[in-house]
Amino acid sequence: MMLTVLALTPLVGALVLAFWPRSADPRSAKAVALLVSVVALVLAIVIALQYDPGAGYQFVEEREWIPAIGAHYALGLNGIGLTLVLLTTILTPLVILAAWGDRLPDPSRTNSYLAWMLALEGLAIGVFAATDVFLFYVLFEATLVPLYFLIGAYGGAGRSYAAVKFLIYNLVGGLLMLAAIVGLYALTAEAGEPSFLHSDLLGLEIGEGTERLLFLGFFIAFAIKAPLWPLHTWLPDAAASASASTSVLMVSIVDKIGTFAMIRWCLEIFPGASQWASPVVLILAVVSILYGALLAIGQDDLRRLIAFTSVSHFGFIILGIFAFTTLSTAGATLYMFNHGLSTAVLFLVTGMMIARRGSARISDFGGVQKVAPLLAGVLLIGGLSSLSLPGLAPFVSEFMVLAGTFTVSRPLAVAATLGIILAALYILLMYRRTMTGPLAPGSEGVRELDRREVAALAPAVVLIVALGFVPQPLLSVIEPALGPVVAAVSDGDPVPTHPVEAGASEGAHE
Amino acid sequence: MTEYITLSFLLFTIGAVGVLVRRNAIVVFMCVELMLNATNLAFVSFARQHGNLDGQTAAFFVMVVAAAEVVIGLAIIVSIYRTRRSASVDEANLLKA
Amino acid sequence: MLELSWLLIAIPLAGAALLLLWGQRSDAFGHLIATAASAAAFVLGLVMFVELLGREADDRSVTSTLGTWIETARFHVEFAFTVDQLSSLFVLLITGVGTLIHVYSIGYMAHDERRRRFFAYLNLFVAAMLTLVLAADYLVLFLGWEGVGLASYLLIGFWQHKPSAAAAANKAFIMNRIGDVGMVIAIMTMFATFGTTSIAAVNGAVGDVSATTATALGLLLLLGACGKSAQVPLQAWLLDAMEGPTPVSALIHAATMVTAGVYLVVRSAGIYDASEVARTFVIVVGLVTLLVGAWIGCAKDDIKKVLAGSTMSQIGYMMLAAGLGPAGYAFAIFHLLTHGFFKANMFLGAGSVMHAMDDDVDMRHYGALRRAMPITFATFGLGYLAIIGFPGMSGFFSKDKIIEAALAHNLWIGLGAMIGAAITAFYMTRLMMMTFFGERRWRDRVHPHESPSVMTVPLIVLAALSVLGGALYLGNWIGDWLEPVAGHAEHHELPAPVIVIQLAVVALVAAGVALAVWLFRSDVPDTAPADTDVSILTRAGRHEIYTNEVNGVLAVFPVRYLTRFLVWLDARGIDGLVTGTADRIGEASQGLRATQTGYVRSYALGIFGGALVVVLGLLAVTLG
Amino acid sequence: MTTFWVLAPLMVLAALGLLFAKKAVHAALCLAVVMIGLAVMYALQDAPFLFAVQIIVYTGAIMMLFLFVLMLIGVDRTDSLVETIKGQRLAAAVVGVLFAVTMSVAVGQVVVSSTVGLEEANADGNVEGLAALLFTRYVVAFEFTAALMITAVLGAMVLAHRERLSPRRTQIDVQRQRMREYAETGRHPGNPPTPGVFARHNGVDVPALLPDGSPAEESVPDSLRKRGQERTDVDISAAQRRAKEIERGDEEDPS
Repeated sequence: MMLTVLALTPLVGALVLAFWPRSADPRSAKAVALLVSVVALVLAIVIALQYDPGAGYQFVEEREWIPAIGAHYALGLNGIGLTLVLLTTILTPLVILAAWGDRLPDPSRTNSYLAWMLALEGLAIGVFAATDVFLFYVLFEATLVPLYFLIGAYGGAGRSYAAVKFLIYNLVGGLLMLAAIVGLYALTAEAGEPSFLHSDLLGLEIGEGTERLLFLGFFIAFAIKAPLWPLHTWLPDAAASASASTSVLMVSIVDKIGTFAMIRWCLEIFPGASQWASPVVLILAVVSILYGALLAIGQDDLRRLIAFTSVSHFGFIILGIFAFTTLSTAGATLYMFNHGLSTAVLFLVTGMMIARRGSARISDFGGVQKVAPLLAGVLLIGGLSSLSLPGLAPFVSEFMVLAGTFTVSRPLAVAATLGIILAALYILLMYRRTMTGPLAPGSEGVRELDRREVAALAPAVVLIVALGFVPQPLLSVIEPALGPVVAAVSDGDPVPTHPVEAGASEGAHE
Repeated sequence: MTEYITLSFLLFTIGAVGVLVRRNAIVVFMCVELMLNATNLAFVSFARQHGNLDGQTAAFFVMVVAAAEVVIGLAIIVSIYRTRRSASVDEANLLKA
Repeated sequence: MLELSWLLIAIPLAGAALLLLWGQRSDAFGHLIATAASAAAFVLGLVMFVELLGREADDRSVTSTLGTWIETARFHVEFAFTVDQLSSLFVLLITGVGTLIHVYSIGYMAHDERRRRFFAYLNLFVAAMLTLVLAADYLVLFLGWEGVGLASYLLIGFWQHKPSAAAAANKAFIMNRIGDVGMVIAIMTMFATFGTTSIAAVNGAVGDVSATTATALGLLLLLGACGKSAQVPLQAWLLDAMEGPTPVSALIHAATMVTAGVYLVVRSAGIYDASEVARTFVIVVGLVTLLVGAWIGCAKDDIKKVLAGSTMSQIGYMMLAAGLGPAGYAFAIFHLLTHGFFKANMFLGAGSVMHAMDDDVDMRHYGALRRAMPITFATFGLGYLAIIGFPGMSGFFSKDKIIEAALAHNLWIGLGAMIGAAITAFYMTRLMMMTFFGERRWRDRVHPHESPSVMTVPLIVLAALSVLGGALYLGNWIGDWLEPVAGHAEHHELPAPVIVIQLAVVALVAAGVALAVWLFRSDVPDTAPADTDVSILTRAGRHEIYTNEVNGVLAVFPVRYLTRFLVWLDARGIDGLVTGTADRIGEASQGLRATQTGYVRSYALGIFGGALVVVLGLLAVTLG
Repeated sequence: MTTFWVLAPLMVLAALGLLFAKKAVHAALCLAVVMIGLAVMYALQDAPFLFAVQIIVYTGAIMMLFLFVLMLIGVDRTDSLVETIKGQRLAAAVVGVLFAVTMSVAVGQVVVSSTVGLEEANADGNVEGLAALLFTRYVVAFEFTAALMITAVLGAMVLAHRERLSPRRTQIDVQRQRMREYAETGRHPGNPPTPGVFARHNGVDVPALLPDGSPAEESVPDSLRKRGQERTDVDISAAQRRAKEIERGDEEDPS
């Protein structure tokens, strides 16, 4: 029941906010939203504390839903799901806090703005917890609705174009996935009882050709979501038009559904096809890394820049997933969490800059560090985490991805490593243009962060630094969950050519 | 046997083409009646071929329904005529926004 | 005590965190906290060093683990720190020189409103540098490696309002990142080959793997070392890095951080021992940088850039020595230490001069400062004597040993090193002549004065160390001390007796000095001659032998245009494909719209035609 | 068979008449011919009941209804046969011909079994046989048709009914309005004169003359006025002139 309660908490909160009187003080609605998200966070922490890393799926709920097609209402968390549920519940309060001062196109609609955010949180938790592919699909598509409205109704210029583009891209993916789900139904029905349960699908016998087709149906949907080159063009448009809070929810949480689902649904259920596709996917991932980074360098819009850095980072995540080693997949999962944090910081802090300056163009800023050193500092920390500076959280995950990939394919890993130079370029050039040099005309009005904004940013910054040194709490949860996945898609991790027992030759160089 | 059916199709086709080319609503309506009658002929012919009366029953029902339809249809034409002073189907191109 | 090595890092790190988080309320005393933290680390390091001295020679390597960093089934990294003969020397250098520079900075940065932040960054740097040298695992070393990079970035760009400073900071970080790629790939190779990245384990096992792997590791680490130590071809950032405050140049870009590459090579002795090719590359890089740095030093008029060129050149010596293998490791470290003393001394002295000259860095505006700033002149002079290798000074011993080792290795390399010594003498003498001797060429309203004692005391201490640093060589102490780490140095046959070589070097140095004194004895123009009026060598030196231009052609422009092309491609090509499809669908819909006439009869025709198609289909099915 | 071959071409011609008749009335008459032909066909095919129903319901009731409506709308209207939708007529012809050909081919394929004939089914009489089916197997459908008929009747009433948009005008209202008009315009409040009052002419299309000699336009029936068959003032004055001439003794025929 825990998971249902966790997912329902924000949904009920959203319902309450939807009917919250418009005439009431908007601050009351904000307080309710914050309270609900904090309650969800507490629940998630309780769940995390009860979680036993070695015990597979936990907090399992299973109920018949639509017996005719074998759909179940089935929830359960493994280490990967838990990580992302935690990410979702941690980020939502921060996002709501950051959205406190958002200037909406129509101020009287604050209630529904916050309601959509909470609804998105609830649905995302459901997606991460669903262990029935039909339920997963329904929730997967349902997340589009709040996001569509968040972009289309509360964004900036060009928002309706961006919202429609976002929707169409994702619906196309969803359609392919639906076709694959129908295929799965046919297969399970043929084999006996129709069922969409994850556990039932694991043992399913699928012919080679069929498996590849079904895999593609799922994978393309997730690759659009993730987004993988060349299916990425919706993201920069959406991010450039959405409010900063919406961008965080979209890139840090909802897009993670794509990579999360690649592990749970693509790798686990279609191991053969995953192996078949992995060379192409790995190359696409490397292209994503370099392409996203190069395009980020070329952007003049802060939000588009961050969106393209995310394309690059998602390339790393997908690279790690499809390298099929424990190290790289664990790194990729950890990367999802870390990227969520670092992108959240970047989007929120640039959102604050944009709100103050009234422009998102990098060339409109300059010398901001002088008037808002704290703001500059947070931007720098967010940026450094984005370029994977050791000591900050993303480095650990990025290195794990690269090292894991390196044992499988050296050329690809080396090519991906070039991304770290480009990462330094896009972050530092942006920082230099916005923050350093003489104060640009128009930038004088960029105020220092206030207490509320510090409160919204500080937890993420603290987590980024802490996880940079102590990633183990998350890793120990993630790794056991990945064992079965990797075992299914590969013949075990590549063994070092000249293994050295660590500690055996301690100080014994001579 | 075939000749009855062929006649039936011939009449049906003529009725259908009439619906397509005539613009006076009443004439269009008559063409529809012609099509219904053509099918009736087919029903009756098939009834004879199969040696039971179900076909004739069907024809009977068609007639009843056609009668009801004519009543309503003509009422509609009259009321349209009242408001628009025309019985041309082309002027009723309201299907286009 | 030795197990507490993590405290060495923790103390300055805590200082940095404290200053940054405490905020403006600690402005008044922040610099004192930072200096105290650095001094505490020095004291702790000294205690540890003494304890090491008291131990048996084979018991001087103590590794202690603070905790686990990354632990997965196959991959295991711990926060483990090793205190041994090598790292303890570095700890003393970093914290010792670091503390002196902290003290100096109290005076130097006294009027900067962001002084607290400066000290926080300095502490951060000390912590990161200590992490680098104490790390027992390459990944932890990389943590420190990037940490010093970050501190360097922050400090070079400390005066952020100057676009040139911000640009220099970016350049330094990004060029270092190129080297980091080498490091990262090297660490991944270690993981893939050995399953561990522990420094001891890797160096112990590297002899068992193929020469190709060892060479690859050696070259990749060398790439990292080139980035960090400003060696050719990744040297271009160091001269720009002089945009940072002078204490930063002294600490980071002379004494400690830039020598990290040398440390890395010595630390990875096992790898370089296993690969002749990699060692040769190290030697070549070292020799080329040595000469290039000296060349640039001869041509620049900016006092800090002359010193920066000199730093490159001296690190080239160290690299050269490190590339010689066990024969040179100890001398590389020896020269590294003495260079740390005298170069820090001279940078601080240059800072003192700039302080007096209203932050003017052009030597052509100096002249005759020896009377105005006697302490600075004296200490700088001692540093000068040390660097040119005046007999008895520390530089004499350390440089001489390297030249000897190089000669023993290969005559030509040795000759190159000797020529380098002569050029060093030339450009350093040029600097001395233009700054402290000759006529006054001061700008108006400049009134040189001696710096306050908070700045001169560190100068005096460093000057003393510059003179006495050679003592480390007494009885080949440093060679014996480092032998467990660097390996035993075989005795090589020299092409000539030692005394002959030493005399030859001294003669070359004297020639260089004499040439410079004769050229710059008086009448130095106070504006630089135009590029067209100077020799091609000078012109190239002034332009840092056109490496920025080369980098531009090879890297900057391709990336810039690739980026522009991709931006265009993304909007027109990839997104254009998608939006184009959407547009085509829209147009097709417009076309189809024409069929929706709104006339009932049109629709009826459609129905009738549809019925026909259905019937035809049925017929086709039944008849077919 | 002879009957069929005589009737069939006639029916086809009459059906084609539906396509080409300019006047709706002619189309209706053509349709009546087809229907009567069909009735005969039914009779030929052992369906006497349907024969009767066809005559009574279709030819009798439905066709009459058509004619009524035609008359309501205007019997003498002619339709323009110029096509307004581009290509409609050609497309309709092509599809129609293709359809007819296809169906004929299909019939050739489908109707292969020999004809059973209705001798057996009609053994107890055709009407009894149908009745047996209608009240047993198809009784539900039959009941539904009953409901359908009633609905249709109600529907026709609703559609044909004109909604009263203003309150009913009572005689009092009429009187008041007349008096008001008399007060405002001087229009005579009494009954309009009937045609022919004070007239020298007894044509119903000529307005009556009021006592002052002016013509009372209202005295001519509305339908004549709307058709434009009313005589104008000029006509009237001409008629008066003529009347005076007759008085004077010109014995000419006024027609």
